[in-house]
Amino acid sequence: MDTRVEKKKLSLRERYHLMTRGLGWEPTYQPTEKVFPFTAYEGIKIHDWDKWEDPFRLTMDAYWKYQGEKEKKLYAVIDAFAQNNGFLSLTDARYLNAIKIFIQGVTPLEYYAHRGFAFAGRHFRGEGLRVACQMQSLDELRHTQTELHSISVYNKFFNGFHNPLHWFDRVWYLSVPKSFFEDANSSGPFEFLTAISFSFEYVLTNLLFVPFMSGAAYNGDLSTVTFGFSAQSDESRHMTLGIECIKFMLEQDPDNVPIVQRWIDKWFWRGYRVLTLVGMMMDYMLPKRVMSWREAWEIYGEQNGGALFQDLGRYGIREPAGFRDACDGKDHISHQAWLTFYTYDPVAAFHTWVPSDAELDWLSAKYPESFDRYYRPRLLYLREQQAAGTPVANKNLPLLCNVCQIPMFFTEPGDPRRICYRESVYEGERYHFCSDHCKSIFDHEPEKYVQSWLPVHQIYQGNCFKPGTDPTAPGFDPIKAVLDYYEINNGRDNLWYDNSEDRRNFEAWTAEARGN
Amino acid sequence: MSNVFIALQDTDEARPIIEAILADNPQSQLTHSPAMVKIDVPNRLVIRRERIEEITGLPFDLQRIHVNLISLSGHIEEDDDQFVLSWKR
Amino acid sequence: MAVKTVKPYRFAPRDTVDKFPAPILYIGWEDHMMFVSPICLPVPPDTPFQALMDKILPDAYGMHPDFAKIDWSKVQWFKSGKPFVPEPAKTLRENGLGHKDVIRFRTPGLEGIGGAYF
Amino acid sequence: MSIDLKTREIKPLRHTYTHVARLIGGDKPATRYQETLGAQPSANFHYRPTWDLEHDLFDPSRSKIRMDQWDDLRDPRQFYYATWTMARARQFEAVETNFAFVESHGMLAALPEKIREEALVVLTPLRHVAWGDNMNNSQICATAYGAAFTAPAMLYAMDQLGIAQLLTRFALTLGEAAELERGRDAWLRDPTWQPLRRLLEDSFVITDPLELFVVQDVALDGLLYPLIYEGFVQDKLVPAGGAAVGLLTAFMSEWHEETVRWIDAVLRKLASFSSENATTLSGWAQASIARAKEALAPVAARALGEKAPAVLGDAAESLQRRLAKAGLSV
Repeated sequence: MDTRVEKKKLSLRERYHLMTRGLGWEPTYQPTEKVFPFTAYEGIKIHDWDKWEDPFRLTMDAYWKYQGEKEKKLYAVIDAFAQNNGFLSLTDARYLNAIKIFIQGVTPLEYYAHRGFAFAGRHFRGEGLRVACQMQSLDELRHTQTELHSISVYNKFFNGFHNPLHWFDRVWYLSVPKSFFEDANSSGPFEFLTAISFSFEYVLTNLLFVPFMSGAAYNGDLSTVTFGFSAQSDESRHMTLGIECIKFMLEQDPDNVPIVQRWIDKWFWRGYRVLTLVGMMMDYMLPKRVMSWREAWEIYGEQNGGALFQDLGRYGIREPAGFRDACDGKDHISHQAWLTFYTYDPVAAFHTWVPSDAELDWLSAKYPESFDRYYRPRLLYLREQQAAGTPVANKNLPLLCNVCQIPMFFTEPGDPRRICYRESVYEGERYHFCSDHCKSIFDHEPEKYVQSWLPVHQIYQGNCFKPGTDPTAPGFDPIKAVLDYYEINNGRDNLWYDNSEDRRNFEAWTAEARGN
Repeated sequence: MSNVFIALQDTDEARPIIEAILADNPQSQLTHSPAMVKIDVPNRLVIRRERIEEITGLPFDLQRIHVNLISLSGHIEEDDDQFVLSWKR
Repeated sequence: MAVKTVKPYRFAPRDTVDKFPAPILYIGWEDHMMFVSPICLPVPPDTPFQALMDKILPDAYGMHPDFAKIDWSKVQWFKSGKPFVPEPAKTLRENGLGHKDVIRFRTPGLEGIGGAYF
Repeated sequence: MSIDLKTREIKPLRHTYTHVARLIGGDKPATRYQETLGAQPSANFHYRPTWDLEHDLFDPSRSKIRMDQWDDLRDPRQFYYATWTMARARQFEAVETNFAFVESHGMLAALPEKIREEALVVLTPLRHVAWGDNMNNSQICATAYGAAFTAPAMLYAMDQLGIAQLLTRFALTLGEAAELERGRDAWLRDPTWQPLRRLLEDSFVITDPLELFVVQDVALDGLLYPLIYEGFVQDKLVPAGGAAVGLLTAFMSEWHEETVRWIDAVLRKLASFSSENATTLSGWAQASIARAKEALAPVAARALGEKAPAVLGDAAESLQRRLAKAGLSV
């Protein structure tokens, strides 16, 4: 006989609370500060870890159910795309260079996030916060893997995809995203969350994923659209972790406010600099364009960012220090970056080109303030030189910003005619920066950035040659030796699109497929 | 007053969610991009479970939104009956 | 200001002069962004400044059509952004240039391809 | 016509990524599992972690164990995120069915009170053990070396969260929310659980990720799962009218059987790399099995009464046989 009464159904909130909270306990056999050694050293004061609010109350059974459904759909698309040579439906193989940048520069970041959130998921105190971090660790592992799997088919047929992990650890332009994420992962858990969950995921990720994926949709890349949007569906959980974490820190103690503000200043700028690559991708690498970098910045940077920082004003948080300068850069950075990669294409593992006339006109229309005045003449000169058989290639190695590691091509805010130079001297050594904000990041934590692995300096120090290379041998070609160390196949992965194997193959395959 | 927004995949599965948002948020502004639908609403956006159920004629678990979600802005509050995005001031 | 860490956090700077074949000099040509950014070169400190102008700059910048038009008597030099008057016969060291110093030169009247600072 | 042509074969330039080809012995078609290997950055790190100045972000020297190629630590299940997630989704559909079955067929009502009480007393505090296990495997993922090993560690960590939540649901199904409090109280204060809690808390401060793997996944889980889900649930409760308990915890046995395949494969690979590795692992395993046996003894006694030493002894013996097969001397 059942004497127990029928139980009332628990609400989502109650159920999640019981399922998660109370699993942990205060250790008594080991000192708390030994079990959780990393929660205090950043200076963030937390009085009550249970005040953490879980916005998405996902238990593991629900997580597996929904994620399993997403994966089933995603892999069905990946399979179909590969089986049907889906890449033949792309607008143009130029498009694939955007995907090369993605797998070279973004996929490894997903991996860092996976490990970083595992660390945060272990070392925070409250269960709610830790479970959110752990799920994100898992999601980021998912993104790493689904990206490798989706892009695998392109690797089989095109160059510039085959060695992304090796390149990430070595190639000059990839030290930009690499140093960005290593900066975050080497920080304490609170700064890590502010950097990645808030500044990157919440404030800036829309600028990365939404244009990338819409661009993929426009250009016939079903595979990327699917993994991208599938990844984004996790991202909204991650964004929420970001904003909740910020609110949590700010509400716990007023002393946290200045620390958090400084982190927001730093990480907004770090992230914004990394996104320069995305701006260039949007404006130059999509054969069919969705929106310009400037437009995306206005929607997702200025409008959303503006609304967010206005909202956070009630905690005493103001917009990031670099926000105005970032807005000022919207007319320039994508063009400056593209010109840089064009002239350094001999040492990059993707192709660049000069846009067609129609594309130049699109850029003029989107950038009335800057394009015809500064950038169209430059591109026309590159086109002319290329046609004459003397493409403009830089053989000089550039000065890199000691913080963001981007070649110092950014111009002064308000004056696109002048390169922006900043420098600091720390303990007798001189350091150079691309902007006030990178300089201020350095000045605050010089002990960190004296360690920067700057690819140009490393080349000159002789650390970027394969073992056994003799730089004193007659006829030594340093560029070839560096390409060898990078494992970039000279003549296949690098140089301009017009004469590339990618172009020849794509045109031959599609001619065959579309002909007859 | 600032907008909050939600972006969803432009799929059959997401359609009832989009319809429900439009029905319950009269000030919605809808933007179509390739493969994506973005809805902006001043200050507060609500998704009501019952509205979706009314449209589909089937029970709906709000956590299912995650399958088609691309992005959002604002603070999130979610319970069994509704999913709310808002700015606090 | 200092990094917050669990233990004292100090590492030898990665780019001190002893690690390079020669001190690093950065050079920027104002108004000529075809070269993207200042360039980075190891240059022995006993190199005469004249040799920099005669050999290093033509190697680095000679491909630009403006380079041949430079009137060297009018060139303005800057070190760390401040006006600087090099003595051509003296070495870099004697001109006060050390490891990781940045010098720039402006070539009045030359504003790059199509006047677009390229 | 063009449809035919689109499906016609275009000769690929290569079959897989270069870093994958290196791990699988050349450029040949790679499985999806293989294409997840080698994903960890491994050179030219920029900044030392502010939380661990002695090591690079990813650094094999956090462990005493040495390997030439950490990505050789393959998972025989060949799990990557998608296959793991879909497998667990399927398994939890079965869990769902079992809960529905138990709840709707009066199996709870049929559960003898003594069995219900015993099940709750023994199983509810294990929520906390699973949470500790989750912490330790998150730590292994964060600090060990190589994607091949750290990824399954994270999956393991989340499996443990799933188990903690499954045990929570179990307690809520057999009793009221107060059961969770009672279980927590026992975990924190009842002498039965203190040696085990002490073992876990001591494990939280282990810094060598592979030592932690041996202490947690090899020794503690290697004894706990057979002891509880076979010795206690299947062999004691189920025959005594506790079929419902068996049904609701069936996932745990299934999970354990599956994961030991991964654990043993990792141990075998590590031990076969060098005799130093084998010695170190054997030392850790001996010490941690002894410790885990001791810590589990009062729990076993509470669960199994006088049969406890025999059941625990059997579990230890079969674990030792597993490890011997993996090349350890224990």
